[in-house]
Amino acid sequence: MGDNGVFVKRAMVIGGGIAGISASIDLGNGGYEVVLVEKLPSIGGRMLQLSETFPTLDCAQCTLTPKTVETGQHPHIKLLTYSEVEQVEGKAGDFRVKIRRKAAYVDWEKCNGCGLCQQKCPSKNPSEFDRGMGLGKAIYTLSPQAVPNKPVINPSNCRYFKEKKCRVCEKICPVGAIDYEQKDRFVEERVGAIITAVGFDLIPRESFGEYGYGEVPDVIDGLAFERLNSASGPTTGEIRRPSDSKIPKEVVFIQCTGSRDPERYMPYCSRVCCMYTAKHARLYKHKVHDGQTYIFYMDIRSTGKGYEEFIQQGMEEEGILYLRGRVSRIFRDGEKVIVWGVDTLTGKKVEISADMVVLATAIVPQKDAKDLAKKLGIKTDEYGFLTEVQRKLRPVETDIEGIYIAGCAQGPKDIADAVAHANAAASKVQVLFAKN
Amino acid sequence: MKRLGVFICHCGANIAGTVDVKSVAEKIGKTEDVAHSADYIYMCSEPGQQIIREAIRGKGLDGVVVACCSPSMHENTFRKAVKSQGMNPYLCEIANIREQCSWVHQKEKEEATRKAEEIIQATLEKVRRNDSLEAIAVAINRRVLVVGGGIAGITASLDLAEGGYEVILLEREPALGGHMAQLSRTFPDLDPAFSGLFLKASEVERHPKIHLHCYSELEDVKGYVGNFELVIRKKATSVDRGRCTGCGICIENCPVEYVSQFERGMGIRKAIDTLYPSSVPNKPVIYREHCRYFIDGSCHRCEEVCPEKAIDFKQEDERISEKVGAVVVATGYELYPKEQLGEYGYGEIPDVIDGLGFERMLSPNGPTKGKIIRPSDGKVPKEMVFIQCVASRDPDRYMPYCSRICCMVTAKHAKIYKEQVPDGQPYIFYMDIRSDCKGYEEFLQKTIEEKRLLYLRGRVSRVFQDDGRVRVLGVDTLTGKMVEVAADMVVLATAIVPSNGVKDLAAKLRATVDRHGFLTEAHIKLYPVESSTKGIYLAGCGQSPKDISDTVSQASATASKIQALLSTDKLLQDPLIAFVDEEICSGCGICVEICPYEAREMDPHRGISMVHSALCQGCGACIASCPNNACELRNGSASQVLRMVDTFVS
Amino acid sequence: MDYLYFPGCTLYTKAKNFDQTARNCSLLLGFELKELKNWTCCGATFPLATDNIMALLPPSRILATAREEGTALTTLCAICFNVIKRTNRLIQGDVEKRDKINNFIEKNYQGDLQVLHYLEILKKDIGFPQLKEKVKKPLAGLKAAAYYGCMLLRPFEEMEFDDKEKPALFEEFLEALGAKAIEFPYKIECCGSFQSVGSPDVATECAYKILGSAIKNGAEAMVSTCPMCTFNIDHKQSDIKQKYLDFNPIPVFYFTQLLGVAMGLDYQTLGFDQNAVDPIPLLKEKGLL
Amino acid sequence: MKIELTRQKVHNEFAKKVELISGQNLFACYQCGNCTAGCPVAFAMEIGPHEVIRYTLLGLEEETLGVNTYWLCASCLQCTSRCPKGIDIARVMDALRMVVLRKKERKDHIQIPEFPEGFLEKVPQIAFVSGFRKFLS
Repeated sequence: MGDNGVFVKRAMVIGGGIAGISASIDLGNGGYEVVLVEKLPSIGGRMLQLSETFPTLDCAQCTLTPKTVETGQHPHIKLLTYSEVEQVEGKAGDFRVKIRRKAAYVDWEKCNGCGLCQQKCPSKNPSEFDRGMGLGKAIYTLSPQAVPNKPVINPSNCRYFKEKKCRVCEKICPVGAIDYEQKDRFVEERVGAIITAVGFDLIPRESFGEYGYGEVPDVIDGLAFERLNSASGPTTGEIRRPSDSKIPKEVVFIQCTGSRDPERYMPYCSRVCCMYTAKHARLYKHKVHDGQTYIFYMDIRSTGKGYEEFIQQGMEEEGILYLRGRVSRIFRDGEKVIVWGVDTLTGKKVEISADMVVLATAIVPQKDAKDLAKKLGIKTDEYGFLTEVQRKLRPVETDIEGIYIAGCAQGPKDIADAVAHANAAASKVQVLFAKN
Repeated sequence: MKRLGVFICHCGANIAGTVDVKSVAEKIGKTEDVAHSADYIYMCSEPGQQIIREAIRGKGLDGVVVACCSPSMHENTFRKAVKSQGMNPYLCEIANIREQCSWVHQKEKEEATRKAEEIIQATLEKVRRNDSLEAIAVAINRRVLVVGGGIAGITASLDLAEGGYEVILLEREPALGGHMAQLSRTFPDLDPAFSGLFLKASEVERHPKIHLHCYSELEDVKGYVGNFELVIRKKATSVDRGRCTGCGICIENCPVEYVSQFERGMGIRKAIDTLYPSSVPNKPVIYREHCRYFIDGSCHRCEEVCPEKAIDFKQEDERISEKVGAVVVATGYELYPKEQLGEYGYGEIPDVIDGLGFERMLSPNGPTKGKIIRPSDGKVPKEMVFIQCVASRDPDRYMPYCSRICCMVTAKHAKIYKEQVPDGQPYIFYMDIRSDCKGYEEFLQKTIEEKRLLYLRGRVSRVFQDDGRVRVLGVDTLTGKMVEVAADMVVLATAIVPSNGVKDLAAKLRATVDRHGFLTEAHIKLYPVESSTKGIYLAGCGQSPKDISDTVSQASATASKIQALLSTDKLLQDPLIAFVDEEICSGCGICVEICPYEAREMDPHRGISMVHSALCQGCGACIASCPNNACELRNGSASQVLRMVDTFVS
Repeated sequence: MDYLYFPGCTLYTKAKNFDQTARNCSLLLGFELKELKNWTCCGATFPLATDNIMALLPPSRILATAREEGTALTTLCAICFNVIKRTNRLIQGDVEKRDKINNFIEKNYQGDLQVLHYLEILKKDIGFPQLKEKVKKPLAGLKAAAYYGCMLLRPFEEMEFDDKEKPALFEEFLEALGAKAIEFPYKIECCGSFQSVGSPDVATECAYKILGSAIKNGAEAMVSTCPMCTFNIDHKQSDIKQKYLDFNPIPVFYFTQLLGVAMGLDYQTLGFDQNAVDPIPLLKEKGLL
Repeated sequence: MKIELTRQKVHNEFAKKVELISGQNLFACYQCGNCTAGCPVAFAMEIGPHEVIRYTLLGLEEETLGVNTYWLCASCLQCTSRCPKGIDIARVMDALRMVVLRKKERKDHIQIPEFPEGFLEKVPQIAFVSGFRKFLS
């Protein structure tokens, strides 16, 4: 209940990925006010990093941009990007949420997103968004069509914060929006229901000793390959290997890296890697016709609509070689990356000296998912995925009324299932508001 | 003369990579009525739209052409941007120079640039003669039709009813539950399927806002989103459901027994019976094709014994008409009939049953009360073979797609079997084990280890009867050995196919289905629960095979979309519809028959054809068929189109 | 600080140079290896068959007698270290087997002895930086490849010696001696072990792959900590030479021999005569002899 | 090339004995082949370690014991350290050796008299002690 016991019919969505966006748009269209809190400077989440999406291979940017623009311009949706939830109190109908608005060191009111500061900024560091495949500036927006199109300064990369030198962006900014003294600000939002859609992360490739602890430069993970393949990525879509940016002719893809491995990593299946790896192999073949792709797998899991046909088409038309077996070791040997695998169908040990290896690493919850759950008072499983109250018949509700979960925060799923899951959460919120 | 603005998008490298955008912008800028010509890397982004807004305010534009990607991507994004500056949105047109130019002419850069310029010039021709139009506001009916009473229909109805909307729930069978009512337990937690379902189904039966019509089908649909007119045929149950208390005396006394389809051919039902024991609603129905009264009038037993006099042989089918604003299609699935599987015995081998058959066997209220026995001689099977991917993943003989749930169902079956028959041995022939959802992989590995299930990676080529046993010819590709099992019983995990009758239901609703009969969603990734026809929503296996938790998610998702749709009292529709030039129209009426949306009507007094502005979808069939060109499309008149053609050919 | 020391049978005979250099270096580093009074062979393999209690008795007897003389026992040979440490872990974890073993060897050992490898002492108790200061003749310019083999590292949960995929202890030791440690991918692969008795040509293949990989990465010498591995990659180089004509042998040192050279031990104690491939030309070339 | 499976065959004595001696549950193996992929001596083996486990599970005693795979295993534990299902494949190989060595015939895998000249002096005792344990009954 609000101050005077009124049920606050305002929703908060934590996480601005495709799930958060879908839920917010549904609630906004339903006439309810939505506060969308996103940790990164702009919304779009993981999908922003993708090049194309399976099974139709339509480009992720083109399908996502209408959604992010719609969210950005939606009269009922209030965007709080570059912000994190600090504290949550109250109950359904009257949650008081304290939000930390991280210092962007750019005054977003003044800034009109002209992009001059990003062009002129001298510092070059491996960009986290590009998974280390390219260099990013200290002052950056995640993509040219970011929503909101407001840059932020990353203090750990910025020369001014590190050595008190430079200040180029301040000089160049036509509207004087740069403000190095900016501090984190706290705001409080009063909402009646919360949807947690904080998405997922990948197991860092550095955790795989048998695959070189991340030190073999040409062993990259799936998201890095997406960046290589993306037209707005560091290599403008050309598949070039990080060590010497040559075009690889022998590419090995390894499924279940860290997934289905109860003894050493994660016991669960990350569900989407079979599909995106097949997509990677096909997109690679579209760009490098004389290249050869190998996919080490155990069980190919293509269960969605049109997925099985997508995989079979890849095998038949693009000559992708599927080898049933795990890879035991990868090490660098001069120019080449040696892969020790097996084909259990012929029982033969398989050794490939590849140019590049792409690991389909396991999906894990975001690092801060567990303590966000603590703040909200909801349960998570041992890995940090948020626990739904009943697996079969109530997949979006938690055991606290008014708090719902959506998307990969609950467990690995592809975009279609994440959107449906998020819409379901939006439905529960609309039902809650309609009943009070 | 209008002051026009042209805004050309690079679309990253998609357009600028082929079309010389700068030179096109410059050349177009020289046209005399083009007051402003600009280009930007991503016109659809926030700064891109800012350029358009400032140009309209600064230069007082009264017409805009945006040269970018296909109108289906960003047409209403730019129309909203234009509207925010007070300009009529329908004076803004899209020139598609990506899909129709840069993407298809990547190797001919000069010609592509020239073609892009011509496309923009043609669109300018159109804008010059566009008039300002207002969107048509249409009243909305705030009730919802849900077709299908399985777990998908139940979930959608409950969400919508709890959200305050009236729901009409149609179920073809005499009771709710769909295939979930046939299940024994659900994976991966093995909780009983029936208890969860019973709870939800009774909630539906009691809910004041849900009007439940069992044993009924949708006969006809007219209208459009917000205003659908339905005709529902309530088949005669020959039982007065008001009076009947569900005591079951009639069922006990009925002399006629026949093999029940619900029990998958392993159990019997009476001529008067409920769909399943303690069904929801717990009211029986007389199946006229089995009832002796209807065959030769030789029996009245149920009428005689019924304490409430609820039997009414004279009852006829009833037709009800309703008006709703949105429709949820939750028609569920059927299993591929094992009778059509030659290599597995054409369904003639009694001990070869399908997944749902085994579920009935495991159900406490099933034909064998949960005991696993061989249908042929009632003995407990010790050699139990499960075969995955039967008619699934089989492009050239059966279904090419994967039915998604059979791996988990079979693992559950094998586990329950091992619990009931500890010294029995389950063999599972599989190709890829697909246990990808939350907790599924752990359930599967734990079951295999603890119950010591033998997973043989390979397909089964043939199954045939051989001296009282079922010979299974399979293979284990991991040892490369042919594998033969003399099985006591075989369970086939047959493919999921759309339930029969979905094709013509979809035709009535003007929703599209794919070649297998699954309903097609608007966009596989971003609009998975909406059909391409506005106002029609899809939930559950009718759209594609999925398990119960995904079905429930999808059902709630449709409820969310509909609550959002019906939250506004007025629905805005595009005004780009047909109109009639009343002087020329001779009232011949050809357009009335030709209109697929029944949007044309003859005005009886004046003898001229009229257009229902809310119904017309602007498809142009009437315009093409009108003998004396009395009919035109708003902002798409023949003269406009001809002028656009001229810019290309001259 | 002195350490109870278990040499192991091979260090008494075919690997005498390994034992000698260790003892003398310890003195120079300020601690003494006090040899266990009565000890027997450690059994050379940890019994993998779960019902093979008999094979556990020799290492258990060593643990029990060592525990009567002190709280920590150190070994040099990787295989002795593996067998004794795994038996210790088994006794700590499996009460039923512990009682069976105790009543057989008539001792009451509770598994509370600490089993250390000599390298662990150098790292934890002495410390590599201090070791670096004590070095008289830094092995400047010597490109040495550290070969771990299997028994030091695996099974990872029981040995807890170093990272199982990319161990670094040996390299730190070599850098402390001033040598240049060569990284090569085969440093954790198997030398063929007892297959030199079962299928000698397979063991030769394994040794060849290891040596080939080290040489390819620029190694001039190999360093090992196990007489079994040293036999397979040192003595078998002559067989390899016959099969692979373009192969040129490189010397194989015990790590204590290199320590001895760095600490300035006299030629006699270094015992290069027992090395199959003569290391002297290389050491001379590096100005270390 | 062909095998007939019955539940007795699946719960055969051979597989039970190997499971008992090695203390491993062969059903846990989902045939991913990681052990074969990482085995340093697999190149010389007639069938890979993962196939030996499969053959044992299916009760194919003659075929399993007929191959050289478990005799070539050097117990280096590379397979065990990488098995995603936590099966100790090295113990299974040892168990297979024990099954043969403990048979009535007491047939040794190696014959000491057949050692070449000077072999005994050259090879360190470790090789003999561990070799004899692994190869002599």
